[in-house]
Amino acid sequence: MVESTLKQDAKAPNTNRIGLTLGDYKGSPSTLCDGCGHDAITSQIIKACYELAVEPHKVAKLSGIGCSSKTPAYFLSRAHGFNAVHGRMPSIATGVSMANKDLTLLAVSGDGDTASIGLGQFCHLVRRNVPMIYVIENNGVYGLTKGQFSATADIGSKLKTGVSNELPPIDICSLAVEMGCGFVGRSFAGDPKQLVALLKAAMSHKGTAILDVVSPCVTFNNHEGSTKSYKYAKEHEMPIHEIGYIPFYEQIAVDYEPGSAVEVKMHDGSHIVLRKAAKDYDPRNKLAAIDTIHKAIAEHQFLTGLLYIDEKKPDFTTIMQLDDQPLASLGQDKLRPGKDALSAIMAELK
Amino acid sequence: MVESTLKQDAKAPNTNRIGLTLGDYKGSPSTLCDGCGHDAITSQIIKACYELAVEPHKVAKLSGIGCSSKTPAYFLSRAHGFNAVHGRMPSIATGVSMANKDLTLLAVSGDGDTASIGLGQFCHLVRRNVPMIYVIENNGVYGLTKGQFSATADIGSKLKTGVSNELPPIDICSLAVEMGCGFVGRSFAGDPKQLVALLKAAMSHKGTAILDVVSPCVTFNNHEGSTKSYKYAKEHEMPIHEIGYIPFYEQIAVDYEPGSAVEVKMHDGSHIVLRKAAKDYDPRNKLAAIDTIHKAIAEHQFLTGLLYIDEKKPDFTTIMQLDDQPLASLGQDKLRPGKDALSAIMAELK
Amino acid sequence: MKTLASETSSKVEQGRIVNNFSIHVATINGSGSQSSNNVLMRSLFQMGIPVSGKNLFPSNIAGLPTWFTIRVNKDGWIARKKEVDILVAMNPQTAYEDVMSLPSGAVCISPTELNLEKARQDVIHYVVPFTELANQATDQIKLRKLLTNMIYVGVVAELLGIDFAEIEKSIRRQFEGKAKAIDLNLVAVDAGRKWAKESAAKKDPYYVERMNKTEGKIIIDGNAACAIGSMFAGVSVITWYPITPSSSLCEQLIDYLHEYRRDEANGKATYAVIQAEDELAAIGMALGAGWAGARSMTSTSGPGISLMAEFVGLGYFAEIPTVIFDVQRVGPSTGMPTRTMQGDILSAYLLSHGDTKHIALLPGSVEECYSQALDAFNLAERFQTPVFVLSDLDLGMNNWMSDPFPYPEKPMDRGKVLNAQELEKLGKFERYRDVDGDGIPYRTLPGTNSPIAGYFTRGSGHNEAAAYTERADDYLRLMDRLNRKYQTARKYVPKPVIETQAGAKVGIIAYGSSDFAVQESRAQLNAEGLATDYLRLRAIPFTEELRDFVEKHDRIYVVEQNRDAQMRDLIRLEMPDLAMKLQSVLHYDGLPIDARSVTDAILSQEK
Amino acid sequence: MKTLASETSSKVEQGRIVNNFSIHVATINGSGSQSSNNVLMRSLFQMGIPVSGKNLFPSNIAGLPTWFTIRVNKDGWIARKKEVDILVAMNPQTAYEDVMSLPSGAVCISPTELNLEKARQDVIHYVVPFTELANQATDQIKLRKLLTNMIYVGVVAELLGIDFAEIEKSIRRQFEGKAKAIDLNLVAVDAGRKWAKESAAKKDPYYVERMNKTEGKIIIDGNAACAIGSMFAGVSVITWYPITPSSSLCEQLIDYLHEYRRDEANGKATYAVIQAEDELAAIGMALGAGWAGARSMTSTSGPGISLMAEFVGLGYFAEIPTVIFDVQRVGPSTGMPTRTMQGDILSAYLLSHGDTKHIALLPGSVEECYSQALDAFNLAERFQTPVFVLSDLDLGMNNWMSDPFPYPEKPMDRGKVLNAQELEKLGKFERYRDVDGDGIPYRTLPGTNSPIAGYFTRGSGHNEAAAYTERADDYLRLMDRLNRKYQTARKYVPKPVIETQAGAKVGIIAYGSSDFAVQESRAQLNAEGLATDYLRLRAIPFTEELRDFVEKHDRIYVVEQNRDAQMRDLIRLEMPDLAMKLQSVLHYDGLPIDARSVTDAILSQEK
Ligand SMILES: Cc1ncc(C[n+]2csc(CCOP(=O)(O)OP(=O)(O)O)c2C)c(N)n1
Ligand SMILES: Cc1ncc(C[n+]2csc(CCOP(=O)(O)OP(=O)(O)O)c2C)c(N)n1
Ligand code: SF4
Ligand code: SF4
Ligand SMILES: [Mg+2]
Ligand SMILES: [Mg+2]
Repeated sequence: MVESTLKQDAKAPNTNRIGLTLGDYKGSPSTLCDGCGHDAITSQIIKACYELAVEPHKVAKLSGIGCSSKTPAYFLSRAHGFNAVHGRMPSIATGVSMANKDLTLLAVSGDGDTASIGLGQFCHLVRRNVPMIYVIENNGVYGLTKGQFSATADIGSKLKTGVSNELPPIDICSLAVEMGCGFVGRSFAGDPKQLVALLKAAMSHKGTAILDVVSPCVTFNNHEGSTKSYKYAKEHEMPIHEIGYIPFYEQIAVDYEPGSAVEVKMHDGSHIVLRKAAKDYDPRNKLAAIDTIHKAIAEHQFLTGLLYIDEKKPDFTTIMQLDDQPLASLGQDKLRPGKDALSAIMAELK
Repeated sequence: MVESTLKQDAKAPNTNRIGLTLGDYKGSPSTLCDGCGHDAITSQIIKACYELAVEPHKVAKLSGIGCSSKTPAYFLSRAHGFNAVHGRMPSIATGVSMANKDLTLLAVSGDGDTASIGLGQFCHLVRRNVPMIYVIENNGVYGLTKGQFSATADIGSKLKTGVSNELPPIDICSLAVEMGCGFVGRSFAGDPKQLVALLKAAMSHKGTAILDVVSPCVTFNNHEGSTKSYKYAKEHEMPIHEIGYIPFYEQIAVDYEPGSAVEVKMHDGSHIVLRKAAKDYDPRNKLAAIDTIHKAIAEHQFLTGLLYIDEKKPDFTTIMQLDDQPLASLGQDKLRPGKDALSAIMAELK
Repeated sequence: MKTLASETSSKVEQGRIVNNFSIHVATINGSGSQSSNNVLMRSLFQMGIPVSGKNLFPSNIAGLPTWFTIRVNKDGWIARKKEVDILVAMNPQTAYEDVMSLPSGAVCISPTELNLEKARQDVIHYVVPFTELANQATDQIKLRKLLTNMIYVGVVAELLGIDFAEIEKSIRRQFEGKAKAIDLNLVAVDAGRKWAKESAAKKDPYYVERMNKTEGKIIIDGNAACAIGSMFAGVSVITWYPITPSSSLCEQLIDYLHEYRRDEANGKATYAVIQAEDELAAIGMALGAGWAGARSMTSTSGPGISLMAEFVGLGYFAEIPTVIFDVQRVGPSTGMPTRTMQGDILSAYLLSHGDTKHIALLPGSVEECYSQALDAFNLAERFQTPVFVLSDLDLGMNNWMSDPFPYPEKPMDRGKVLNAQELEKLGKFERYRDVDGDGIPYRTLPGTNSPIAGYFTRGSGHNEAAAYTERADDYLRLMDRLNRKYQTARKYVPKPVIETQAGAKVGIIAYGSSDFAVQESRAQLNAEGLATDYLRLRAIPFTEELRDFVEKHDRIYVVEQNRDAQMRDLIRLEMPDLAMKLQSVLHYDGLPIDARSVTDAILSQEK
Repeated sequence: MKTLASETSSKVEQGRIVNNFSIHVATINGSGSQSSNNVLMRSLFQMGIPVSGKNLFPSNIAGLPTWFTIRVNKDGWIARKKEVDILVAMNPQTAYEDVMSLPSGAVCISPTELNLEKARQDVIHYVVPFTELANQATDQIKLRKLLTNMIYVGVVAELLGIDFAEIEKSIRRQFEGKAKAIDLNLVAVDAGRKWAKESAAKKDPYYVERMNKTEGKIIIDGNAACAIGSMFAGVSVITWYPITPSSSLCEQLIDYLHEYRRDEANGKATYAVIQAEDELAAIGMALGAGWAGARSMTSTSGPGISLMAEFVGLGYFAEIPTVIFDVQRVGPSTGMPTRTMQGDILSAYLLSHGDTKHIALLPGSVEECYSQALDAFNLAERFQTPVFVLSDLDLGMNNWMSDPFPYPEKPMDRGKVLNAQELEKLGKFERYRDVDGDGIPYRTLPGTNSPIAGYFTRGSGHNEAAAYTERADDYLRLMDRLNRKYQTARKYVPKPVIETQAGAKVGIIAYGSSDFAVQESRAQLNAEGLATDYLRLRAIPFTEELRDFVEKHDRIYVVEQNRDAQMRDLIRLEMPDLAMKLQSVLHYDGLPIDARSVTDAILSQEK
């Protein structure tokens, strides 16, 4: 103990606004395959939380089942985490959100977890607009069960075994837009800059923020013929704009070129600045979003960036008119009505 | 017995091309509430089948659970019917389709059955493009459990109890289009002409044909404040075009005015003729379909008619490259490989 | 007939049978007869006579046969009575069969046009010109059908001698605030009354007389009682998916919460009720909320229980509190959704794959629906596990008399939860360590401001520190501790209620809604010379009293409402050495169990 | 130590232990050790020595500890051996613990850099410079790790005396068609062989010698056997959702079907395999297909079984055939997905709410995986109901020796299906009428060209004519008939296998993958002077042989792989009068059961 304190003094690590080091945002070591896209995303989640100076104990990490769903164990070990059952994390998240609206819900799922078994819960979560960050680590396969196709696998893509997929992919982003999601973004595990910016933006959104992150499975889907391999993704990625994020508490130096910009005010008072890339893209236009996504799909391209945003939609805790104090922290005085209440009820039944 | 034969001779009822009367397409008497929209749809299903001279024994009727899902008992009593569990009829349908691809699958579901509990299966069914007619009798409530909101209830609509719905509705049609459905139509239980035409068109489509039929619940959702009441629906219905249907076997006299037309060739060789209404609407344009539907929703209008069609998408029996004979009718000779096959397999394992 | 012995004996009392009969009203559902039946039942209740009302309704909204059966019994036996004494045959679809199934000497009140007189000569008929009376009562054609129902109330009331002041009072209560409806219904009752007075000579022996046995009592259904119990238990996250017969539990809870747990000024609520998209989501939300520290619950029936199987296993294994109300209906599958049964005992107890077993409470009255709802939330948090409350349609949806519910004495037991201060003192926290030797570990809630509070919850193998493990020894320790925890629960669950009689060698075991029929049956058995002791189970796992009871008796009859003798089997497994003592009385036709069936079944086995 | 008696006795044979030991290879998963282990195992097999190989792998794709354990046994005992005789400690993460858990006198082969020699002095060490050898074998750095695994094969082979021709043969088989890989692997094996020959003086007693006990035999895993059985059973609609350890059943089935049930010319198939979106959909599709007349199946594991609960109740109640393979893994919840258990006995048997009970088959070998797959489809169609086949991870995913499977003798039994001609002859059809008194009604298939063929299938109450009903009498008749049907099944399911010994007063009952361990245990018990009889269950419901067996013995041990003695309980319920005879031997740590544990548990209870 004495030694470690000494060491800390000797070479004090950088800390963020609330005095925590990057290490304080880490979790246990990853047991995923070397080079798995999911690990890259984990790093960016750690970075985003560190830079935003998120208080770890105020975060609840949620996931389903899959390689991707294991990752919450690999970041924010100080936060509570809940690795639920396959495909049904959205319902767990909804319950957590109701019980404690002050928590930041940070969820990680896979494409199988979300788009196959979990599709119904996913859609209903989005419809309710439960406030949370929902990251889909999308590799087009079931990693953990050794490489079967998920519902986001592209038509014609081939498994290592030679089996090829004959069904059209579900595009999580356009589906989310269709379901009325107020924050829809896409990124790529190999693009840390964009990813961390989108993560930060998502954390400021009050409502369900969907982030579909293409995350190659090096073991089962990283070969020719697969459109979700690193090679394919790097070649076909098509960023539509960049995001500079200005958090509420401190200004962050943005290191990319300024350009023509759309400024979006977030619920917590912070701002997202969207810079237009070559294309003129307005993420507040729902139909354009769907159109652009569909066209990109038709051209076998990933459309990345903040694809759609609508800050007006009330989130579920607002709709539910919850008490100011989290329900989980209410005591008997607030939870159990008085004797007069019971008497009144009994009187009515006489 | 003798008597009834005599009666038949005395006043021979009309018959269709295969010699069946309208009565032959009926089922047991309905036990729904008087005036329920679902009964009106039942009548049109009977009519469409009669007029198309569908062979009843080649139909499999399928449903989930709900007032709507009871209706397959009220038509085509000669056909086999399967009233499954709540929300999971799509999987039953998929299995039936694989087992016997020669059957015409005629399914009826409710909005609760499809859009609440059944949303996941619905989306995956559409994705697979299982060939079937899928009618949603949409009343915005759970009729059978006495009037709770379903996921298609409009924001702000009110139950008799005074409880009001705060969540946005799921639009089954635009969701179906988003999921890649090749036939998406909407109608109204009180519009027999349009409904029967759409039903006939759906029966000629090779793939999943989704028909969302607004079907007022007279008992629980037919009051002021509800947007799915008869009154509301009649006032706000907005037909975008009319459909004349020319079946493969016989010409049917169309009794409405001709206009500028888009002719769509169906898989079985029959044609649908779409007449443009005031608006210039092309049901083959996916984005336009989504756009038009969304705009109508924003204006609180029902967009009825054939909203989207794409005949190119291969249906699931085609994708699966099924034997020419239905799997269910294959005998041991085709199902059990010979002794040599087993020997070969055993040899490989030695 | 021997089985009618006790009824026959009361008949002979001066030819008058007072406050002891059943009325069976056959109508068409959706025809508005429910208000009439309620009025009839409440009027009797207000006269101080013990009464119960059971709705035998179809799984349908309108147009199918429905029956309402009222039991009037001066001794307080309020289970369903097997024999119908007075039939009101309003439904042409079933009238013939209804009248044919009457015992000889029963009463049949029916509309003229049904011509039921011819069908049974051994029955006392009152043939009422309902259509004519309705036509006279109103000229609004639409209302006539509805009014017919109130007319039979007038007829029945006059024949039995029900106080019309009480009828009026209950009509005013039923239609509170709707002056027009009150007037019209009073007119209808009066039409019936007049007709009966003027045109019907009293031919039957049934009468009512004022008593004082209902004073201070309430009438309530079990679902409302569960709802009230849950609210006073402090539930704050309620998730549900509509399903008969459980829907009215949450629907009534919503009303109560709206009234008592909401700030009227700003509309803010100390609860959240979520209508989920299905039962998988409902239980997921309840578990999420329980994990995050809220008292959570869901309510469902058979099909919902099946859909919850996977998640409930997670709750067991990852140790997450929540309360699941299962208002049982007739299975398997969709079964008969509007009929009653105790068919989910084994499925709930064992719910989920692998070695799982759950705590389940077994309310036997509306009062226990209330008190066990309170217990359930305490047990769920104490044992950090899903707790079932196994009610059923008969208990949940039918009207029962009860003493008013007492205000909870015990404060909420939130179980072993460590807060930030406690964690700091301890300096160390392991989520799944059995610190106290009772199998129950300590937990922390998300949001706890301490660097050591966080842990990772998972449905996969985990060790004491909540870390992932696949080690054989870790797994064994975990499973054995879960078993230890389950054994600890035996000391916390409600104990059985035992009633004894001098010299009884036969014991009866029952649970849930069978209680009333069993109590009555014991009186019948006594009359037949058979003394019995009675143990009413109130929870799984069983407590030590059960073995004592079985040991002490020569023969035990386990009375239950399912085909497969589910509870009998569980008891046999609990005490294999005594297994052969345990026999079954099974009632599983979907109708509420009645005393006569129990008595006959026991007597036939005792011979 | 007493428990080592039998092994010790073989040790003393001239200091040489021939064809009787276990090899335990510890590596990191995803490091390519699986081919090496297969090569090792097959080489032994090709030498005619009985052998089995078990993979103890993590629920993870790469980087976590994994073990492969090979049992070599001249007497044909191929269950897992509890004690490790030869450890190949390649995994630094677990090496210390691995070596510490060796019995005294065991062998440890390990890489130089792990320094294991110091940890245990009472163990025979072979310290191998693997890195050096790998560096010499190839200059492709990427390949070195992979090759290391083949180097240990060479070392082990040389030490034990495995014929290198057989090693080469199995390498050629393993890497068929990949000439480069074959060459490289041969080089690696040779490097290991050479090193062992030149630098390792044989210090241990373990040897292999050619035998003729595997001639004509095959090596196969249970999932492949189920797949082959299903194909020859004529399955045509297969639905599944990936889940360990069941995935490989459908994946191998896909391969076989592709080869043998597809028209090569036009690609048309006599089957459809659907990867569903989840298990609810998988069972729904299977039921839809079964209803429409196809032989259908699905395959899953614990969590999937839970998700199928609602639909399986529909299958029971509406009487729809399908086959459900449950390759059991460790529960509850996600549990340990890559460990083995027999934990779903009760959940499968009782699956769904209400009074349900199902037919379940219990394959005890890979051969029975094949034959019971054939049986299951016949039973499902004969009884018009879902039939479970309860395999487990040990049986399903591990390699077992077996005689080749015989071609099915019996033709497919499609059960009571009426076609159009038969219907015409009958003139009348009622779907749920018990015409034959065996509880099994007749059905028709959709598409049958007859005006009376159609009927309406529902999960709600129905009468003989398949019409909706809520009548109490209809319901009772239906439920009692379903029960009668279930009783009929007792005469159709596979009978238990019984093995007796003269004078045995103790009986053992087991089922499934416990068979091999129990057989070996009986030999051990014999050696300890305890004669036993043995009944191996092969199906639920039980057949009459079971009661006979229990009656005949003083004490019965039910050996099973779960915590809660699930099968023992079912047997107790079957014969409450004999309940106290039934005791338990439970093994539930997730590792395949071994003979020694069974023997010790029985002996300790016999004392
Ligand atoms: C109910 C259930 N069915 C199946 C499984 C097996 N299973 C575990 S992970 C997984 C798929 C995961 O795929 P995805 O969500 O895409 O995650 P990835 O591993 O690709 O990151 C499956 C099918 C399970 N755990 N539970
Ligand atoms: C698993 C399950 N949960 C709940 C129910 C109860 N239930 C029966 S019908 C129904 C809703 C039906 O609504 P919808 O599909 O819209 O049909 P409608 O009655 O309005 O025509 C529900 C919730 C059920 N049968 N099964
Ligand atoms: S299998 Fe694929 S998704 Fe899973 S850890 Fe490995 S690379 Fe990642
Ligand atoms: S309740 Fe509504 S949906 Fe159901 S039958 Fe009546 S009108 Fe139709
Ligand atoms: Mg994936
Ligand atoms: Mg509806």
